[in-house]
Amino acid sequence: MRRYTKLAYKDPDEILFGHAKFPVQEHFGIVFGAGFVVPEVKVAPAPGTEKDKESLVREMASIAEQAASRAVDIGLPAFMLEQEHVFQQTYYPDWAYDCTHAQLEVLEKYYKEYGVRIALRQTVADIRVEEKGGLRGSEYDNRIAETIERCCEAGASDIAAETMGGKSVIDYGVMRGDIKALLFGEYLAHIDMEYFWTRAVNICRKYDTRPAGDTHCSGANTAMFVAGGLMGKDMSHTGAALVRAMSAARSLVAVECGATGPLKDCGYENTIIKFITGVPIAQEGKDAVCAHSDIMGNLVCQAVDVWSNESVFHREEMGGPTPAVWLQATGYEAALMNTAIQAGYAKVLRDLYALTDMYRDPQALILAYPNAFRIAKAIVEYGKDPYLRSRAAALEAAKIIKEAYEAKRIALTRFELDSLNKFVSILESLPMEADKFVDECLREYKGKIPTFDPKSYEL
Amino acid sequence: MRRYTKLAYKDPDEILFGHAKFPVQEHFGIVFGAGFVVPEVKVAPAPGTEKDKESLVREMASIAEQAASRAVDIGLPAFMLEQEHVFQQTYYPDWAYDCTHAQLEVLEKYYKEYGVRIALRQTVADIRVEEKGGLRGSEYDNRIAETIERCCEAGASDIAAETMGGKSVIDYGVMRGDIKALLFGEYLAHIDMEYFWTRAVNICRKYDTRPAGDTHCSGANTAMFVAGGLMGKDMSHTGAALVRAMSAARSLVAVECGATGPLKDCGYENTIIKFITGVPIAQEGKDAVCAHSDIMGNLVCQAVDVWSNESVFHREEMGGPTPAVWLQATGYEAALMNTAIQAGYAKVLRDLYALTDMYRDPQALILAYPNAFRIAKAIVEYGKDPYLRSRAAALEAAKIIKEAYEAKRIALTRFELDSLNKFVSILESLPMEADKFVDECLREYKGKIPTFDPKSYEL
Amino acid sequence: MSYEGGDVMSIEELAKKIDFDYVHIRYNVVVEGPAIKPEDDPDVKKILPTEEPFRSIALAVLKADLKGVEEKVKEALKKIDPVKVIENGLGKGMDAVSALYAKALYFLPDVMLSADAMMAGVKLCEEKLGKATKKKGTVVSFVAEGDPHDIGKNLVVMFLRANGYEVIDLGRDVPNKEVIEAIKKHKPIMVTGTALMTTTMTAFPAIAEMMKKEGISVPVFGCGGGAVKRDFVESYDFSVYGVKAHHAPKLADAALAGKTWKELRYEYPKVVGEFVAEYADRMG
Amino acid sequence: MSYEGGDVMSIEELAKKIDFDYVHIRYNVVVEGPAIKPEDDPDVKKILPTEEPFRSIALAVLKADLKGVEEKVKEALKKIDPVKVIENGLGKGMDAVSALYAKALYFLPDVMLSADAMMAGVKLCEEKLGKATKKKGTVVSFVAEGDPHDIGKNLVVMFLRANGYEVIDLGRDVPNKEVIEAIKKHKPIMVTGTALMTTTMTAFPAIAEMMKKEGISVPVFGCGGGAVKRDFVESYDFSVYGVKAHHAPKLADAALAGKTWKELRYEYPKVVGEFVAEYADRMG
Ligand SMILES: [Zn+2]
Ligand SMILES: [Zn+2]
Ligand SMILES: [Zn+2]
Repeated sequence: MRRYTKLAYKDPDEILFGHAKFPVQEHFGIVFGAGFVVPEVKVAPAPGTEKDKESLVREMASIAEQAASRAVDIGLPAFMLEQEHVFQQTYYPDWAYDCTHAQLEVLEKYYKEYGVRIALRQTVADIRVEEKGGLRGSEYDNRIAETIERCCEAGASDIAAETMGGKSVIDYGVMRGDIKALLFGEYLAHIDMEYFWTRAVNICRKYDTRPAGDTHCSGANTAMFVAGGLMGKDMSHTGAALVRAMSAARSLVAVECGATGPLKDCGYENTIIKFITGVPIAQEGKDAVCAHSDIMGNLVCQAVDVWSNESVFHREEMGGPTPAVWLQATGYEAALMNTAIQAGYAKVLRDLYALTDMYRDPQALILAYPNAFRIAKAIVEYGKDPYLRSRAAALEAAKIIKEAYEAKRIALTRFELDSLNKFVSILESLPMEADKFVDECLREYKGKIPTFDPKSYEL
Repeated sequence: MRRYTKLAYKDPDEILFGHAKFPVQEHFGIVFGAGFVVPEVKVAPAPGTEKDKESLVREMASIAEQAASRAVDIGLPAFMLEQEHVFQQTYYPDWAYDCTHAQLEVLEKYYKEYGVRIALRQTVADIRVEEKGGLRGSEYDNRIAETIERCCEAGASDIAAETMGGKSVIDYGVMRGDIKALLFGEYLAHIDMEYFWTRAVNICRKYDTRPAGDTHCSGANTAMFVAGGLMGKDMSHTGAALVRAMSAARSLVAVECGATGPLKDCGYENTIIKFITGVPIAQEGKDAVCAHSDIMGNLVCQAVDVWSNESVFHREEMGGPTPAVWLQATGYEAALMNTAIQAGYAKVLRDLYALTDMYRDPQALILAYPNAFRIAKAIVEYGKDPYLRSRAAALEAAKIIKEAYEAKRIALTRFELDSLNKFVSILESLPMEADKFVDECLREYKGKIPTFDPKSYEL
Repeated sequence: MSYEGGDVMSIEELAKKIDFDYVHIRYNVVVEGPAIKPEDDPDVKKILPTEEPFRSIALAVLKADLKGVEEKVKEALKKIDPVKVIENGLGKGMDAVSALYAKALYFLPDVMLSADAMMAGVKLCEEKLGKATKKKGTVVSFVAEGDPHDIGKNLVVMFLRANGYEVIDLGRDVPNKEVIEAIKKHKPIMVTGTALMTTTMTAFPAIAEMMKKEGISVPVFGCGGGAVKRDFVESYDFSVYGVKAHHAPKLADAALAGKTWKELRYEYPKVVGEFVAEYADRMG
Repeated sequence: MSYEGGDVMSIEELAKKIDFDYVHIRYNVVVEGPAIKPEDDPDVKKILPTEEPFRSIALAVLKADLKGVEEKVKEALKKIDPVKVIENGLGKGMDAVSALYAKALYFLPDVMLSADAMMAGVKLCEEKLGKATKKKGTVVSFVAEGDPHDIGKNLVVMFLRANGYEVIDLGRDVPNKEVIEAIKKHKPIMVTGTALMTTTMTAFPAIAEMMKKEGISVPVFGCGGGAVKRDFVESYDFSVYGVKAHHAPKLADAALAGKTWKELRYEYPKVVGEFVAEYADRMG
């Protein structure tokens, strides 16, 4: 387990879409972060197709075929197909094997016939239920490990996941705007991430399958969704921004365990992690409108290597089946970025992407690459201490927002400003020793959160 | 009726998204082509809502509310809502009035409460059936005029249309790859456009409603759809490129009759018309994937003033109702362009948009702004002669493709190259006098195309 | 910042050139009115009792002052019937909070902290009474089998409890037959089911079929976000598409007042009393 | 080209810097094999008759040589039965054209021009016979009421006629009851309906209901593009979602061979003999 105590980039201006310090090669002739952006498409299987294995395998092959045939029809040089597992695909490892195999068969046919470069990402589902058997050693937990192995055997290009460690405490913190609970949840997430990814990396290394990485979809994205749009009244956007900053420290653990990237699309925190590790990253934004809204549709392109549509129903639009329609959308945005790279204007386009959302919302502001650099630096300064690095990330994010507010670059509502000040004062009043903080939190939250199981985190 | 014999722009480099020589002001504080790009959303009413007036009015108001509430939730400064009439909305003028009024009531509420600048475009349906009562004076024809008036009375910001004149001959030409029939169809379209738009402009001028313009959706887009993707086998992409070039001469007629723009989104030919007239233009491309595919998703942004999603089913995505989801997509692309304008990099982004598709396909190549400029010039050289200017547009487009092919900038299949050469030789062999050409065509096609009614074109 | 096309300004310098009003407008700031004290809000004024000690109890709930609520309730219970303390004091405070939340003058954390304070007061009243106070009704809540997302369910449970409902919370990964058993056992006035994925939401129609077989007909507040959408929820019986967690108690009240699940579908916006994009076509 | 950020290359200069293989690949050029004469194609070789005059008639159709077809057919009719000239000569030529079109070695214009040539030959045969030759079967085609888009219908009609079917073309803007009357009158083996809009395609289920009331059960090839999609077409009876116009004759052949509309739905890819994205889940 490697800890990062310095950044992979010396200067914020070095980061750029389509370029990673450590590009990743996967079979079918594809490389990520090697000077061009690869589009990604992800489609949720139609309701009912999960009724049995044959039906789900047919559904998976049909999604792959619809995407690949459109890719060649509009001239995309390369693409990634990601399949986020439904419960059955992870709970039954042989379903995972057959579905992965069926998709690879289709993709290989197009690779051989047209030469289009292709990757297949299998994202195992975190089906563990903390309050039913805990996060370690339960039947659900063991099936996840088996399924990762079966996907590797079937030839998946890489394995990703969106683990749920710390979710019960984070949900509590999101609902109450309780920054201490949120920080404690991120700390717990670090512990579970290390458990999950040490195992996942060891499995993948036995095969030609990359351990890709994790996102804090179950934490930072939950905060983002509860925060909602500008008129949202459930979570302050300044609070959601601090959770996003902390989530970078948590998602970093996958790479510390040996994950190579491309980090997964839901990780809006990935620019921060790229500054620390130099690995390629997937992102989602203005082409993910069918999956969920966000308030930084352009900014997330700034350092992207794999541009995703996140998710969409598997059905037909007037323009064709959704796998075809959405690979065309992400394919054309990736094409614009690749044109900019070739023409020598990538950094100009990067800055336009970032500037478009930088002052639209505090959540975008802290992720704009010059600010993401500052948060990355704050994390590596306490690189060895999951508690202090998460706390430092939140405080640096708060500082960034306050500076912009005071310089009148961004306007905030009272709710946004008051909650920001409240969070900062709480964070600054916390002890500097992890174990003191943990004891305090166990006492305060153990009784209040029935689904929280300290044993799952060896506490 | 004004004919254009010189261009509004002296140099191709002058054209740019968000800027028109003759910006257009509409109520609710919105201006098009005045230094920023306005996003547009258009949604098809759900199947069955057309069963009666009340149900369609409710559907229209619901689409407006879902779009406007998302616009304020993600901070869009302005947007256009377009409603393409279904048959009943044009056939029953009072339906048109009530639907328009209901949408304006919703939009005005948001304009007053938030200050978001809004335009409502009503696109009347060309319900005329050439082979049943002809294009002039039929019941269908009269209802269109009444409906335009009722929309103006209800306060629509502007009126657009997609007229079908010449469609029967053009369809025949598309199916057979017959460039002579296609040219004859474009000539017929000119005649019907003059009839339709002289009347439409006169009606609009009695109200504070702009006569916006027309697109050759029923001709050039039919050719584009039949041509399909790269692997299409129904119409050559070089043929579709020539039809697109000719369609600019035809769609120009709306402006010659007094239309002000913004010209309607389906007009991929609009860049050419903007060079000639300087009016603002709507366009659709990479955000129209739900409506149809195209092979120039980025290029069409090069000179856009109103960026549209073309159309989508009215239903729910995971990310929300489609009016909200798709205004977010077009809104974020418009935001990127507005950032580029403000930052002084608009021309860089314009060139990246154009370069991304310029050599993807002949249809994109001829519309790339430096080439669109050449086609515009070819049209105004014969500005007063609908036949010669259409023919000149096609020949100039063919020249552009041949030059790029010979310079090895674009690769063509045998089908594309052979059909291009065949079309050029046919076009060059045609008489230079319109009436000679028309007589030849009447003799050749009148018998073969049962739905073609020469009287509808005063022939 | 240098790039192949020659020197270019840094992003910070570029930002200074930009008039961001052409790019985005933070409408939340534009429409934010002047700050006023919660108790001065016109709707709150209509709700808050004038009589003491009910007024100061309600105000303590409004201010989420848990200690203050406990002190004032203990004081009041010396001479006032616990049920009155709940209905005229604690309940009124929570109604005021809901009114401010509806107008986005209060936010979810305020609602949660006020609910904690109110529940602390209710607990004292119930201790005085020697038994739980009569709840408005019982609701069974669950997350579909195989679906890990439960923050939606937790929010629904909180809003229901804060509005006087007893909630049987079955938790996550709940097999369909456990839901049926809970309905038969607790005879709820409403059931809430949450799911977020295309392949776990299929539990809802399965449960509807089982309910039919068992002759049970109770409205199921099928709420989701993610894959669960109105057209899906209305494709099988008993179900009403729930859009926001804070709508749950309003629907429960309407169910209590005799509205059938079919009526709830068509009167949703009126029942919840606010604009709902997903029901925009039934705003009439 | 100048812009505020300093001088920048023209778009032409920029284009020269770009390796477009990172941006797009024209796969149609990549996979285009060497040019071969149509008659040298292996599939065509299997189809073309060896016996004269059938071989040269078929070749003339293959080359869309209308004059040549007329001459050769007139010649052949002097001693050969017109039905044989059609089946062994003209028909074989059209089969060869369809084989090349399926492999994208022939294109729609080639198919149309060959069909014109073939029809010219069939006309001569029918004149010799003194009556129309027996067609494989009758198909009724229409465009839904209020929908102006009819190029789809025209392509379907052409492909059906080119493959030996008699087509009753009702044209555009056809009221539902006119479709029912035409079905009752002509007793077709199949009906094709096209529409492109969400609000005109509603004619299809309405027609299905009227067919049920009249006790008619004939497969309706509901083809569209635009709003007409498989999930909609399969939401009512009798209908099969038609994806490409050239699929129509293959479905007609299958209907003729006794396939029900339900079977056609599930065997679509096999019946049309090619990959169809919209039926990818039934490629089985
Ligand atoms: Zn995710
Ligand atoms: Zn995501
Ligand atoms: Zn159109």
